[in-house]
Amino acid sequence: MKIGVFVCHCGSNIEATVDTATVAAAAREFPGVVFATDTMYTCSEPGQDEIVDAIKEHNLDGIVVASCSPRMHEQTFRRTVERAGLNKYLFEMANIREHVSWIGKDREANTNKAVDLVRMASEKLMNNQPLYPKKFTINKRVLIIGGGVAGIQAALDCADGGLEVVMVEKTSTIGGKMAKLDKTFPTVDCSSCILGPRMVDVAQHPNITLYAFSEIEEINGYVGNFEIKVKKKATYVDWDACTGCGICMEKCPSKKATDTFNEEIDFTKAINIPFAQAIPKKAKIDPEFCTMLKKGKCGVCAKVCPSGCIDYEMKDEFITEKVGAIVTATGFDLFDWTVYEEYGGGRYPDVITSLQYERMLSASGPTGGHIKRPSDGKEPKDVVFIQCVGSRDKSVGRPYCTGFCCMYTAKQAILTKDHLPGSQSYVFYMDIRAAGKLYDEFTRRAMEEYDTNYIRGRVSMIYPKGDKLLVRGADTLMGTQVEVDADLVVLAVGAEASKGASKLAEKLRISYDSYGFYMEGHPKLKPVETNTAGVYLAGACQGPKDIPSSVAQGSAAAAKVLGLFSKDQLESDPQVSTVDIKRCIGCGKCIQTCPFGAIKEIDFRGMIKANVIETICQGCGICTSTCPQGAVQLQHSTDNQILSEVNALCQF
Amino acid sequence: MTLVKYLKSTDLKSWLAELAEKNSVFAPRYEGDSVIFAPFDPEQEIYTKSAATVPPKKTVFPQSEKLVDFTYHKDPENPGKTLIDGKEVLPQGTTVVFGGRPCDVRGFSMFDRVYLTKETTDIYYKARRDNTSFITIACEFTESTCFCHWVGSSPSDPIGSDVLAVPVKGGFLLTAVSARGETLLTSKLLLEGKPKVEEAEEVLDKVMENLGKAPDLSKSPGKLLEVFDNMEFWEKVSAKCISCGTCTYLCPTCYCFNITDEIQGLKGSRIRSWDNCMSALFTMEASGHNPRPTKAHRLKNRVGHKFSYYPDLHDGIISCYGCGRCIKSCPAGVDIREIVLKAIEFMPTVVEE
Amino acid sequence: MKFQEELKESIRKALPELDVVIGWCGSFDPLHATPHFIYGEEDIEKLEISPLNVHNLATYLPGMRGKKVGVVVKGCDSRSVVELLQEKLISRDDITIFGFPCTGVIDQSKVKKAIGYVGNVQSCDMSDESLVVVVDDKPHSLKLSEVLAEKCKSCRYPDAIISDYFVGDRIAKKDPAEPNYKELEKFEKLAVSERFGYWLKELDRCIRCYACRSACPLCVCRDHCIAESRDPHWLSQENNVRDKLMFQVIHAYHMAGRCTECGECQRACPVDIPILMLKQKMNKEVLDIFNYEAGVNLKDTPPLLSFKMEEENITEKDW
Amino acid sequence: MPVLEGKELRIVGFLCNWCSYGGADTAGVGRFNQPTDLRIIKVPCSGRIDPLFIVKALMNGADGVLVSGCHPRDCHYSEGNFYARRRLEIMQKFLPILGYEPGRFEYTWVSASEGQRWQQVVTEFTDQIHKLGPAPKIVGPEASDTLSLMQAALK
Repeated sequence: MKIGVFVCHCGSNIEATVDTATVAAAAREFPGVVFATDTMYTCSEPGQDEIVDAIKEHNLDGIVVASCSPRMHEQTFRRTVERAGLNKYLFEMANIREHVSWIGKDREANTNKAVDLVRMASEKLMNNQPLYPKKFTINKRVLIIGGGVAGIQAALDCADGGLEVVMVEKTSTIGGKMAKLDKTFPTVDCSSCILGPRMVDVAQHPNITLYAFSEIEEINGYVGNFEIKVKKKATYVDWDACTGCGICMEKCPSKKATDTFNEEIDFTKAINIPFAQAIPKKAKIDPEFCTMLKKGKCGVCAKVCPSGCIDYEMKDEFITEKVGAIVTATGFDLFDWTVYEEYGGGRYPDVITSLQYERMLSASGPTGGHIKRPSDGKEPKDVVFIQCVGSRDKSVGRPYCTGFCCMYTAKQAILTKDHLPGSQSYVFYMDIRAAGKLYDEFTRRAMEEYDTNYIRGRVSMIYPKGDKLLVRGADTLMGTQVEVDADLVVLAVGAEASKGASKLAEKLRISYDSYGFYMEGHPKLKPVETNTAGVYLAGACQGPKDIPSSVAQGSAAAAKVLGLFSKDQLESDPQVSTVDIKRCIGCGKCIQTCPFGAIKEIDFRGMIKANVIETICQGCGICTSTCPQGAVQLQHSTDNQILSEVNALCQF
Repeated sequence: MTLVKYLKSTDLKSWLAELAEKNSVFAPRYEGDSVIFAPFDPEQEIYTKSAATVPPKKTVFPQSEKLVDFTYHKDPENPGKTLIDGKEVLPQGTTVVFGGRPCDVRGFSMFDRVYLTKETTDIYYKARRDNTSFITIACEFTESTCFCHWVGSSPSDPIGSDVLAVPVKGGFLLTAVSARGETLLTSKLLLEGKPKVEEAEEVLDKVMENLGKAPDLSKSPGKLLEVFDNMEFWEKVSAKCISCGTCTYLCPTCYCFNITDEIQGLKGSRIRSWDNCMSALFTMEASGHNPRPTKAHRLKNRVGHKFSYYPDLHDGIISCYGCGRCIKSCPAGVDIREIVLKAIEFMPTVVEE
Repeated sequence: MKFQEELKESIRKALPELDVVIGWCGSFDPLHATPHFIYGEEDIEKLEISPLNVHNLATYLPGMRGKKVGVVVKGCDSRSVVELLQEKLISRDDITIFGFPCTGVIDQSKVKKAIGYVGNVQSCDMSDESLVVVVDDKPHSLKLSEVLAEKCKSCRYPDAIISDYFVGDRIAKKDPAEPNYKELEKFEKLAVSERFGYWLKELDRCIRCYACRSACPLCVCRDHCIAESRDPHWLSQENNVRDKLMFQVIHAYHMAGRCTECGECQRACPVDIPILMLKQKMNKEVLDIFNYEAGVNLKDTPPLLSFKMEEENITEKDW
Repeated sequence: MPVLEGKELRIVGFLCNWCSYGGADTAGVGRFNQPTDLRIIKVPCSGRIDPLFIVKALMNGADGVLVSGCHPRDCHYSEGNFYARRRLEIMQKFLPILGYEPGRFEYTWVSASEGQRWQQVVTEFTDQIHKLGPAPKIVGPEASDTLSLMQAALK
């Protein structure tokens, strides 16, 4: 093999702590290496051209690039060598940036380590084989998980693009968190006025199938051909017949059911429709509170329902859907703020969350848009907003900034003044983070036009004082202690990944961070992709996001799906296992351990042999490490390739 | 007049130590529960009672030997240009092997007919063969697996040896059987041997008596060819064979090898290592085709080679000296004598016209 | 043995339906037995059941796929059969199993050690308690318990676990309930450098004949073992102790959770390398971690071919 | 170039592509300083790691081997690390009988986001290997080559 080695300076990123010229010189001594050089930016156009030129000039048939992580630029350089006529698998990368130059300053040790990594890469390369992808047809349907604003956007964009869309929503209505909001910043336009029509579009779009009150049970398959098992949870109401008239809800005698839509500031009925604009507008029974389901007595709803759609015997139902791509838009949930003992830990009824406050502000909410103290129903005069509750706080394990609380707090302060002109709002804040179009202007309006008292500091204690709450905190700008007698305290509770996000990630085989937010393919360049082909992210499941960002990501994910589906066939990754049929003894151990059922028994001249179905194989290599005689080898990670790396490092 | 000397057992180590001054000396000793030939170590007991578990084959034909060491030299001006520099690794120095048995040592005469012919000389083999002398111990006891007398040898067969040592009371009677042997018997530790000659003859007579009568194997070459195509015969006699390499690797006359290159970085070696016709890989072709696909084919080859094909090529000489290790050490109790006799006695069911 | 005739009778009964029955018979001297392939009536008479029947005949079964084979098994051998069935390497329909109560087999190397030289054994008389071996006209009397194979001393499965014909009276399952790893535990207490040195010294005399592998009933790769292949190229053909030891680790690891400790690897070794200890170590850990013993239950899956989401006995390092 | 004499020991890492290799990248992006001894071999999944690679590395002269994969339940291939855990655990328990100290080989789980954890794992493992010192090495073809060296070292 004739190998060319390119050692990248990455500007000073690598060169500062690795002597790349020495690495290149050492590489020239390696077996098979006929050309080695150091380059400024190998990934740049001139850098790539240098590779192409060297391949032609020196007749190279294998390339090693020592630069950044293969997760960054392996695809880039594979395309480069392909451009020069080489098979793209005759290429290896040595990661001398993330794994060398960025993690240590000892230039001698770094250079030495870089030489080792290049040696490993070139030794492995000598065992590489050209690989060729296979084509397979794809199922041009897309699954959207989550019916919040990001999911809605993705669904509508895909559907408008002509794709069949399956949307699965956990609760009984789509709309997500946005549907709970009263107004949106910085325009203060009505949330349900802008979201409502999009929700209706979802319901009416001929290309969209909506499964509300449903969850993902199982995901099998791979990009282009996923098979999804959807669990339709029992609603005890035949939704095909239900007209959403609401009589059942009106007549239901069980009035103490948990109202999750209204953030539990009020109760709902055991049979309920979450809100007037719900999509689908269908009733469901909450079995925890239904006397009929619990004790077998009652049956009022069944009696009053004009379309006879109540079915107390209903069971969960499972449906299989086949799709080619998946967009996850599972959103966020609020941090459990009751861990803050200093805010009363949930003991004071007049300390509420920002989302509860939204429901209170909303004309369609339980208070009809009137701000009332939960304790006594009185209108508050002094309202204190506390920011960064479960955000930017290492002590509760939430060091990140949720990012949109500053803005909605300003909005809520403004709305408070609109609702109660005689009121006074106070905002305890750490910093005002209002980066965004018209955002900073908006917070200034809250301060300047709405006379909100912004106090820079943390609240150290809230305790009851008569029928008021004494809020004590620091004003770090003034350097003084501040005490406010508040009628109502609103906590700007931070966002965290929605409950069950990690379980879903396991089904999707995507990664998530320690907070449960899904990992994007690349923090900058692949914001809506994941490392699993055919699975995309939209909205706050990837990290806290406000509405415009969530919508933008919904559209971006849709664009990715439409792009993926613009071809009729996909190329399968050829880094799959193959069986050396002569060496296979047909013991079936690989079949037993393959997580994908990608290996099947075949009859070969009367003998049992294993056979890998290439399009199903995902390339994990469990079979290879299971096969005792090494007859099944994962291409591009064969035993000999890994052994060559081991041997390059450990030479007795 | 042959040179005869008497060596007291108590002087054995001192004598070997003298020999070890100018030669590398190998002698049998216990390693675990086995007796193997190892470099002479005065601190270890030398085992002389019976044949070693492993014959001294490796002293002339190592289990694995480097034929060539090679290095790739890269042109510093043009790394695309590589010069390969290879050097034969020829064994150096002289070796004395003490304590082999006649069957062990005579085995090399089989090798000679293959490695040292008029047409070709294997330089590696020759270098060791020429520089290795054998002080062979004649057998005082016979074992139930011994059959040297079936195949034209005997417990005191001197062929291939330089000195023959016959166990007598208190020591050995050493007889030089080659010119090189005489040079080995110059030590002052050695006493006059003539008084012991008679005793030695008695020892050897008694052994021959114990061995009993040998069957006539002269028909084996022809008979084995007759059953060549009778796979049922071979399947039955090979049924218990487990296809390991014990018989061939312990055999003093098995001389087959494999050649592989082992390379690390810019350096490598070409290696010759023992190969084993009981293994399917022995005849495996690159295409995947194997002309000896089953153990029946392979055992047929081993028996056939020793008792038919080799004698056909080399004046009827059977390529086995009856040491019996293949029987004694076979994990499955395959007995080559039994197979040969079965072939000789084999009567085809269809009588010829 | 009392039930030898009964066994012959069972074989006689079953043979017409079978291609062959594998048992044992006498070998080159009275101290040795050898596997015996019974094709017809004339072969049945030669069958002998004795403590010399060391060979695990299950070794032959995977290579005879497709044939109707009868096999006589000791208790320990039957575990190999169970393991082979469990891994679907043989088909139950093709195998007829003859079991008998086994009181243990003789370890030839112990006999050799006790007597010193056993080149010419003239006779060997065995009773329940002892054996008298005559070598070169000199009788040597040995207690059976002294020369019994180690595995037999702590045998917990003297009767075949699985059989179609069982002759003789079953011996109840013996104590102890757990395998005996005393020798191993003693070895484990040595200093690391002593352990390291031990294996180098022992493996040094390995002649790479791979009898250990060929005799192993569960080494089913046979002609395709990675010991000799170039792709994958795990071992070189150089004569070095590193590769010799590496092979033993490969064997032990490939046996992990499958090895029934029949000891054939060590018995087959022509130069008596104590390699069984490596398998015992693997088994001891398998028992510890997975509470698993190979070849006792047809429905089991070898532990390395399965997993649990929560592993009760694996405590990972806390960083 | 071998290890830096006196400064470094030879530590080989096998990391799965999806989680731990990414975690090591994340540590790099975060500029989390680490000892320089470790050399990483990337494999698609911890389930791809034949424990015999670890033995091979040690017998060929590695002083320590570190394996890292996705956290249990987070495997990109859903089950790879479950198989890996069993196989790696058994090999870890086995190695001491060959004369390799416990601690020469460790395995752990690091996700793509856990740059800091990766830094900690590398630092701690490197430290652990330095405390153990160089692993026993097999030199030369014959056992005596190594044994005599070992004896010399004891004197």
